[in-house]
Amino acid sequence: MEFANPFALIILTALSALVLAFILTSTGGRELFIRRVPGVDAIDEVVGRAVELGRPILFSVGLGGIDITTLQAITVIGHVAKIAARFRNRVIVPVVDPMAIPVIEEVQRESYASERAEEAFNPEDIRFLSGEQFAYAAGVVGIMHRERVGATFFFGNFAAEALVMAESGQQVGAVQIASTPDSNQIPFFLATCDYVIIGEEYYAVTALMSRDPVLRGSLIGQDYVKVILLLLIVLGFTLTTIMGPGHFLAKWFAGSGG
Amino acid sequence: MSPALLRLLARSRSIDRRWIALATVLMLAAPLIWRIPLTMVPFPATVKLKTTIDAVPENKLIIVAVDWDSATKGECQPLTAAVIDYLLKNNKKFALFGFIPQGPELAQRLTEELARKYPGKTYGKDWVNWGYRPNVMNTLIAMMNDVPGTLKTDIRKNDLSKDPLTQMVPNLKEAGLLYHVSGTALFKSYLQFCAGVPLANAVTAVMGPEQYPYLQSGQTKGLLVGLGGAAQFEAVGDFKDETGAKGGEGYKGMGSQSLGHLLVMALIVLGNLGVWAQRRLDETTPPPDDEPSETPIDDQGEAA
Amino acid sequence: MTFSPASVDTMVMLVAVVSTLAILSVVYRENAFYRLFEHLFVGVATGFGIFVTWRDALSENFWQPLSHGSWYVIIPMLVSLLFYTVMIPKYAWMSRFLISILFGLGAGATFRGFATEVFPQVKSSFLSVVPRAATEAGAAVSTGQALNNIVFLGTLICVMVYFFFSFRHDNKIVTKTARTGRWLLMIAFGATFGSTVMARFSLLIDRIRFLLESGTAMGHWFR
Amino acid sequence: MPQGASSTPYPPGLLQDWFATHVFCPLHGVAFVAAIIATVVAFVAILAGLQSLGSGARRRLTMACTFVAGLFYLLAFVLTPGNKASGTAVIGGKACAFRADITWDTAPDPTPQGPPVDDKDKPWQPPKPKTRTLKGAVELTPAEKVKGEPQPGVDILPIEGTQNADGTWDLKLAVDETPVALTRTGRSYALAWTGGSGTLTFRAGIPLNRVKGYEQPLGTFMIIMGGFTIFLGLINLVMLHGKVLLGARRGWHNSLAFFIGLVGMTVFGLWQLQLPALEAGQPVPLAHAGYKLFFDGLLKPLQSTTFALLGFFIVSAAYRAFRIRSTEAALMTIVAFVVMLGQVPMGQALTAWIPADGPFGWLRIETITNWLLTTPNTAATRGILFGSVTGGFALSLRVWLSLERGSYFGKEF
Repeated sequence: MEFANPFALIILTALSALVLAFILTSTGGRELFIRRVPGVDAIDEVVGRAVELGRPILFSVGLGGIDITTLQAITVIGHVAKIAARFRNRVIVPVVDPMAIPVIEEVQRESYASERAEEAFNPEDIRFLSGEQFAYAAGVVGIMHRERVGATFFFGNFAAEALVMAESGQQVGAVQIASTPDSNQIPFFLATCDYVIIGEEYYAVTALMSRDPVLRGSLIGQDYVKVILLLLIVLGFTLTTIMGPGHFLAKWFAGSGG
Repeated sequence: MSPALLRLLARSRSIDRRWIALATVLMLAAPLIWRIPLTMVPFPATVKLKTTIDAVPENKLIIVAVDWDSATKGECQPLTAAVIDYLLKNNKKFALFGFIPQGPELAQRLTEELARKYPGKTYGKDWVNWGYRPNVMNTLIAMMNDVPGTLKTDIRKNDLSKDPLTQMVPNLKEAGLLYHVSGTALFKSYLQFCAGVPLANAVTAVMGPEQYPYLQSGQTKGLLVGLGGAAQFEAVGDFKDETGAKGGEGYKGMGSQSLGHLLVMALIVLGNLGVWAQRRLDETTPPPDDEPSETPIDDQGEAA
Repeated sequence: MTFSPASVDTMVMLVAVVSTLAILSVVYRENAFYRLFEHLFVGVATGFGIFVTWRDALSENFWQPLSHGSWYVIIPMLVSLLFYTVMIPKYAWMSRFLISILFGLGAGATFRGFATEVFPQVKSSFLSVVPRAATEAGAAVSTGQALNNIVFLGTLICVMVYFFFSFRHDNKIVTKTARTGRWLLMIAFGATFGSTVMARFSLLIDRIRFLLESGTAMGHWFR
Repeated sequence: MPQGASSTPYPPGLLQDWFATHVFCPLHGVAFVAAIIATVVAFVAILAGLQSLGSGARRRLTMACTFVAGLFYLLAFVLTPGNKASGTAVIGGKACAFRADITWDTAPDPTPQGPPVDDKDKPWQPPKPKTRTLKGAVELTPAEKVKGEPQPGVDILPIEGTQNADGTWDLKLAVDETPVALTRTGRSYALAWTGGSGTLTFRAGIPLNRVKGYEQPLGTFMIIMGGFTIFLGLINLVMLHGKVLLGARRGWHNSLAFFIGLVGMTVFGLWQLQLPALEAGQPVPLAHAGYKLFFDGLLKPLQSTTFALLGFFIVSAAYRAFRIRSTEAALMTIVAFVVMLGQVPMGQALTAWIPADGPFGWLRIETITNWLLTTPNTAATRGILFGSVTGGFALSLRVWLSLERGSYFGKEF
């Protein structure tokens, strides 16, 4: 679709309004309920394990450039770096997109500073390995072995290199936690990692970690967006069942999609 | 079960990775040296691709978008070869094109090789190669309005506004079919920017399951998945290789695939049996001190 | 200085075989030979990145227009300098300023992405759960297909419910649906796993074929 | 479409043509150098101005710019391009539908097409004004009385035309290959041709989308900007390996290999670009030979072999990590097994004895595999997709409105 038609416009406006409304409710002071996601509870524990072993942490943000997915991962880096800084531990972040370096460096510096551990922060721990997928993976595997990392985090967009890295992490005995919104690599993370945060839970991580009202509100808003999609689907298939496939709702969606 | 057998089984859960690698190489290499006669049953998605290609009228150009490079060549090349061979055989005219630097160049070599099988098939008359272009979004948006004006020249620096094949697609919507082969998520860009263009695609097997929603919604009008997809298409398209045997590039790999798959399944079963046996042993006898850990930690930093 | 095509091809094949074996040697154990070629790979890949950036991005969009008098193409070049401010702490905020704008652009594009990605998927979920005769708008739905459609919609709903975060899982229906959803997700992951095995082997088969073929070619030299 | 013409379904961007003719046009000689210097000076001045801002002002500026950036793509998507026109024609008392597409076209290049001219010799020409043209048709299908039985190609009256500066349209009707001008009477047009006569009334969409036209220049801007960020990673790598190499630290030969790969690939790559393309059977110059060695001899095999290592990894990972600890894992394994078998001939051969058309045909392994892929897998994947797209949507909304908190956003500037 090159241009939005009125139906698409209405839907998009309604969905945006829903998310914003819940953000407002939440920042207004109302405590909103969010269920627990097991992998998220494990983040602190995983960092702790690396500290116990006295080994550095490796945090891979995957293949994404500076985009929304990577941004989310970077927020998690901030959280992980903060706990690591408390124990003067290192967080090595290999990246595939040089544009991400300044952002991650900034975030890490801030985290270490907030724990008054500036001296433990080494900007060289944020490493550009290569813009090329497997050169990157080979580099990450190399770091895992050379630095003998104690914990690995895989947060972001991953492709085929995921298994190479996760299996290597398992070999060096690192505690591993993975999260990706893309379903392709989840089975391999399920097989090689100790904790896996699946699909959309990826976006819930920050809300659960920080207890920030904006993020919590937004997460609830997201839920209601999906409820609307679900209701539209239920209405749609009910109409199709009763009236046949040529009903008005199908036409609206057909006019707006593809 | 006797304790000796249990112990043997328990040990089978920690076979050295090097033996596994050796077994893998043997299983994959053997059928390449001694071919096994096999039959491939096609999936409906494969048959649908053939029907879609057959339905493209003579005066419409088929675009083969080759978004792969040497990294996924093992899968994408057979997927591209199967369809290009079929197009050449059935006198369909096509254009090659891609957003990955190596793609169109590798596809050109492949097409030249395949064209030798069919006398009279020449570059410029039966196919044209538009080459590689950077910037997916801009190029696709522009091509939706004007193909020759956007691309300007082919890989041989010929003016596309005078190319008879390119004249068949003044804009992308006029294409008979756009067949996209890739191991990347680039197909999503086509879905997003090429509304109204008939699309079909082939992906590496990893991405296969993820593509089925687009097949169900009709956004893709035919789907090949991995080397098996290539072999299936060869089965549907009634391919014969140089020795007269059934199939082509895809078929050649299917013997290795079969043995490789069996190996993986056998190892999963073995690994689980080992764990089960160990548990049985632990229940009866206290664990010895030199118990190997289930996931050996390699402190020497060996092996990647 | 020129070379005969045959000698170049031979050299290239030899180097390719050595590179292939060097990388494969890691399967036995991590070794100096592998590490050398790993570093060479990073270097070559980065070099190729520079070469491609020049050939496909900068030469056509920057250098050629500039040499034809288009002075304004230096604006994006100057703006890109903002990225480099990260190296000077005093000005580092400017890199964040630029990146925020890029995020903003990305955020704006999401609206279109949402409509093109989600809407056709919603529409194609409008399936009939009872058998129907063919109409102008669609093909007939057989009893088998209707059952299939029920499974399809059931799966979709369960998986969507699994991903709800704001519903307390103390309600039996919600808990059961979400659990079923997780199981159904495992089916999808299993399918991906099964499919991926084929993908990985294909690439290895390709390399084994390469080694077998070049082995045959080299065999001829020694005969 | 004729050579030199271009056509878009959306209007040119706001002031886009003016910018192209008055500001962003090529300069030569002294003017070129002056323009470059002026741009750099202006840029430095802007930076100095930005640097003098306080923390709060910087933050507000960032928020505003982020919002505008997001608004750009949003408006490009939601504003109506006015690329459709619709109305009715009344012919013989019957109302027929009229639909048309509107595009913005430049006039074709009037210069005769000679041999291709080198870009350098072609003087720059300001962009030609775009004309809003309309191409559509009156569908006569309901008006059988006029033309007898509706026939394909006959019951459609093609109408095209261009818009004048005052907003009115000059329309032409093409019947039997002779264009007939339509006469405008008030808001409608009089239709008259050999087959009959009538009136045509229509409304063209309002071209509000004055933003979309900037998508293309923005794309080019991003390509150039992205191209120059390559040094960011390069500096990082060169410093890392340079230190190892110069300090002759452990593993210096690896760093040397890195530099050989980097320099060799870059130099030979750029060098061979300057030479004519290689012809088969001809002696190979050093540049091409070097490029072949680095590209075909190193990059390609290194890339595919590193990828191929996954073949070993998946086997050992499956063996070592695939433990059936729960019902979930068991389910995943069973499905994986079925799919693995269903995709290869030897697996398919297991159930090949079941007749495909018989009542138990569905028990064939490839049929079950296909069902798993097309039904539960498709639905589950779709569920995941809805979730992640929604999550991305909400996150985008927060970023756009600068509501996002966390380590990166919402801190001091």
